[in-house]
Amino acid sequence: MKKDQTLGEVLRSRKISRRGFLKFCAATASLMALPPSMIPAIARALENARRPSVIWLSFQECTGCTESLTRSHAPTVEGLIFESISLDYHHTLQAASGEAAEAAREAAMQENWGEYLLVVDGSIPAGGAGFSTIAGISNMDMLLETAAGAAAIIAVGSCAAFGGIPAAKPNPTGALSVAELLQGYADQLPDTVNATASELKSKPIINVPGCPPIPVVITGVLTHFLTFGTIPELDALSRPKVFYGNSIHDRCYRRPFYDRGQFAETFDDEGAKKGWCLYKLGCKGPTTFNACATAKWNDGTSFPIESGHPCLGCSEPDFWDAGGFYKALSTPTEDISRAAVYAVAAGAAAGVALGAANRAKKSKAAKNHQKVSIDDLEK
Amino acid sequence: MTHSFNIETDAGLTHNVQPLMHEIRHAVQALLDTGETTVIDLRSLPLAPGELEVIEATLGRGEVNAVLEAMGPSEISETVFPGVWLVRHFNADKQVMGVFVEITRMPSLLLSQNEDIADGLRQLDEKLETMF
Amino acid sequence: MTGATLERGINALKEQIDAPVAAFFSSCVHCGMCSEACLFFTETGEPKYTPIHKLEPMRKIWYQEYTLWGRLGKMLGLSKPVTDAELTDWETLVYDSCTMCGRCSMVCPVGNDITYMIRKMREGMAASGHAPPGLIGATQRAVTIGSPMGVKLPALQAQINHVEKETGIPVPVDVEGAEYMCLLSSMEIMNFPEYIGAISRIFKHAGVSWTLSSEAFEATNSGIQIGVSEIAAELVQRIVTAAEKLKVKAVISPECGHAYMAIRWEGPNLVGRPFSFKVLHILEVLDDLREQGRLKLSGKEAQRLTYHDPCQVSRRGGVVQQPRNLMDMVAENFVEMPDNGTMNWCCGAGGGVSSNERADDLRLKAFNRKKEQLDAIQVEGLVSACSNCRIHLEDGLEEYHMDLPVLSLTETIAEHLAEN
Amino acid sequence: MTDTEFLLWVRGPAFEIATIIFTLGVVLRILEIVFLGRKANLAEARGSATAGGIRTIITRSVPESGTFKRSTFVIVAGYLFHIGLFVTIFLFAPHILTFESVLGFSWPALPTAIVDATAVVTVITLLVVLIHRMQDPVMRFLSGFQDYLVWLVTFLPLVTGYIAFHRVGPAPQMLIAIHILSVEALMVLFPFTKLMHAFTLFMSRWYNGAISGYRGVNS
Repeated sequence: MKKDQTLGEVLRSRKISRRGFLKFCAATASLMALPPSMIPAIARALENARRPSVIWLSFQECTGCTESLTRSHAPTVEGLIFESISLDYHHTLQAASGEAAEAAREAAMQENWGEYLLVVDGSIPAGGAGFSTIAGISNMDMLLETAAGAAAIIAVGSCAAFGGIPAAKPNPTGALSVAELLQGYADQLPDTVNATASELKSKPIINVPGCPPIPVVITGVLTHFLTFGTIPELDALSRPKVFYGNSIHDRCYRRPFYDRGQFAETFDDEGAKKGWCLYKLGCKGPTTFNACATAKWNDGTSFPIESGHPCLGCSEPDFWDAGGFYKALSTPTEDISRAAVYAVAAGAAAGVALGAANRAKKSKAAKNHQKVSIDDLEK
Repeated sequence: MTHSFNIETDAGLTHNVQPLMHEIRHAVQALLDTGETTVIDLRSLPLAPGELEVIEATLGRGEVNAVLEAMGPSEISETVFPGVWLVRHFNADKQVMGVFVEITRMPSLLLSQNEDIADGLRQLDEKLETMF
Repeated sequence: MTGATLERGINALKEQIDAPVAAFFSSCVHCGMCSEACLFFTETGEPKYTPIHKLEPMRKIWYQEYTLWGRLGKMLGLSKPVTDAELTDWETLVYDSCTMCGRCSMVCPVGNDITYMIRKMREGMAASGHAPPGLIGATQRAVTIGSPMGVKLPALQAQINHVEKETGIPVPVDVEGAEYMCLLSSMEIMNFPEYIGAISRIFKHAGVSWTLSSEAFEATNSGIQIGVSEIAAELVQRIVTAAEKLKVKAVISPECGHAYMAIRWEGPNLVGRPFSFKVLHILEVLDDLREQGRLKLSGKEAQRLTYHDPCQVSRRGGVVQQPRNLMDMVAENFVEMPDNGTMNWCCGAGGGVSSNERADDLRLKAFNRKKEQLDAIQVEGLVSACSNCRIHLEDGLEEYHMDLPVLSLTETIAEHLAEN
Repeated sequence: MTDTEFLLWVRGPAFEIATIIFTLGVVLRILEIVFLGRKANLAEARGSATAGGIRTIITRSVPESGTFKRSTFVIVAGYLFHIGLFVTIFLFAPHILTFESVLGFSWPALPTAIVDATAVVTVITLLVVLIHRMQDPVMRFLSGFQDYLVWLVTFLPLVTGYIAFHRVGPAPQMLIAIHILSVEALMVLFPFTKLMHAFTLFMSRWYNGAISGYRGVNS
């Protein structure tokens, strides 16, 4: 597939009818959670979309995101997406390895400088180059070099977006998210990076958090960039509002149970069997923004809450250190009762001391009490 | 002792079917009054388990059932309510790619497209040359 | 004998503050409900008469001396100490506009006994020379002459002779071994001597042995009104000594409010030991006689009558049902006022206000509350069991041009004794 | 410091500090009061002080009819927002979980919608009560900085809680954090203000009832 072909030309060369293309656009609209009324606009945009080059860098990651992405596309529809983007570098998916792989990456970078899309999954260790390197290049250097020429960076998964599990306390490798790294280390650039610090710092970053993110969300964001070539509307944590605009709680089909106060108390009680709200079992739905409740997982089969497990809040920063997956949102994250017991003891001790002081003051007052006779009534 | 149980779904307790029916009803009214068409993406609704089946059962099947073979099948069928169509897209692996309710005289996907017609014309010319 | 000083006052307050006071001040949420229970506010509408506000200086002492946060504030010089000028401003609040009637204590939603605290605050006020001049005079007379109104034994003797002539019954004086020792308030000796005649006739009718004591006939106690426990103790001690000398079984407090409070409830705590004799209000004695059937009456008062509960007898004293039993015996048409019994409105003159001329205008203005209470039931006569209430009810009724006789319950009973 | 970290801190260390100050402060204040003691009453008792104390703790909650007529607003509004606060704080399912994690036991909750409605009523009543405190001559006369501060720290948790529950605004974690912070402010101020009445009112009513009960009067 030649690089300069538009997607429209690709489809026609694959003998796919216009009607087939419209079906593809309808599926893409649903994929991007855009209203069906947008289908004509998508069709027009897709027709003459240039095929961006995509470089996928994986750092400290568990390959869950790649797994999620690859499982998401079956031949035909999504396959088309991936055939329409030239995935020029993915060290898990590509055949080449070692120097050859790096050479392919550098070639792709030179050829599409300033145009290619950089997709990152996994967090970047800032605690030391030795923690994670590819072909002898430290993750940090590789990211900085590759980011220099990227049109936009998509941080896929909570690791790339917020630091992820590697960043959990005590964060031995000093793992950082893409944004943190660029903001923090753009000033000490190795000479191999030909971009200024301010350029790096202002690179548009789209966070697609989740552990892993919903497959449909990854492809949706890629498709959006492919279709419109622009950054989708982002929220305060630079997550696409289209997918991360609503909290799970607001879109959860079990919400009526929450409102009626019907909760599952344990994982196997009557409430759990009846599919009641999982708030008491630690559900983080109310503070988690993601599309699980609508797009669902495994092609609309289910999502964690639907299968009886409380949401972990995996698309939110620090979900890994947020005070226990099974502790309800409204419970404290420290052992308060121990503190309360100590406080009562301390209060009692202080009370006794102050009580004694009060009594002493009273008896002192009684001691220097002067009898008041009828002659002492006037000044 | 591991015991498994599936989570019961009490249709009465879930709340998407009724409002959706009302939305469809208003769309049909608009279709009649102004000819305005509406497309509802069922994948954008927080459907509870079993709710999609309830919706499809409620809408039922009407007189027209079409299948579009393009990158996997797409079933386009009119429901028992004329003007209300159920469109389901699958990919090659029969995985659901999209489920839509279209309130229109006829879903646009069924219309033959100009580019395809032009291609068809070329193929017809070629056939005419070879056959006669 | 160094005279009153601010330090002595503040020291007295430090002595008086105890657990209930600390609990009360900790609980007040400034809801203002106590003002609606106080006739000095309801009839003047002036917020300064809000009962809890009258305790502000004592609250500051409690806060600065007995709470952690208060002490810290004082140490850091952030708190405003109580000044002499402040206590001067508070004189008219703690004395003139408070009869210690206890109605605010019945109303406070968090249960503060504000009256309990006023009684304590007056200890500080008096010791720092902030008692009203009228009350100081009365207290000095009570100690030196034996009665706040200056009644001496000869004056009592004269009234006794007059009563004996009228009733033909000898009035026992200093009779050792009598069952009861009766006390009289100066108000009765001077203004309502008929009370002496009434009890002598009733006790003869019921066959009760009683006596007066020439050494301790005065029941009233200005000490608890002004707020000086030592003086109050001295006055009570006279009664105790006389009663124990005459070896009586019980002392009868006459138709007087705070006299009953002084002897019955504060007495033992003032002198520091339980009494060897009982203390009864005259109404308790009469009700006991009624119960024992030793009180045969004939005929009843026909006119429409109501009963005014003296605050220290009923709400603060606990003698509530007895007067009702007696009224049923002696009145054909007894009707209760709205807010009666333990919720009755004060006559406005108790707790030393009557001895404090400065408070006269305020007292008469406050009497409007009692007027409205009476207007609600349109009675032909008002019966009570406290001579101080009685004289000031008459004073108030006259001020509001209400033609209503004020009767003593004991005297009314005496008038209906059946000849046996 | 992302919203999550902030919420974590608020639900963790900050809540612990607030609980310590609250518990320590309340116990201390109560002991400060109790240790001042009370002289024994030497007069001959007519009634039982203990029975009087217990009775007044209960009966003082039911205003006598004359009092009700004179202070109708204060009583009705007072009960309205106190009951509202009780329902919102103690009968709301998520709150019960908080108490359970500290106290170890829990109790049944009211449906969330009812608690939500109660919260609205309570907020409105508190506003009305504030206006009354500012315009009623006696209340204005009695009220100082502390009265308005206590009103505020009682009002804020309700409003922030309502907003957090209904997620008015972008960041729910921040909204919940602000709500919990406002509760912590209430807990920290509690032992040093008239909020102590929640505990000391039982002592006060007890003393009042005991003093009157001793004399045979139901106060």
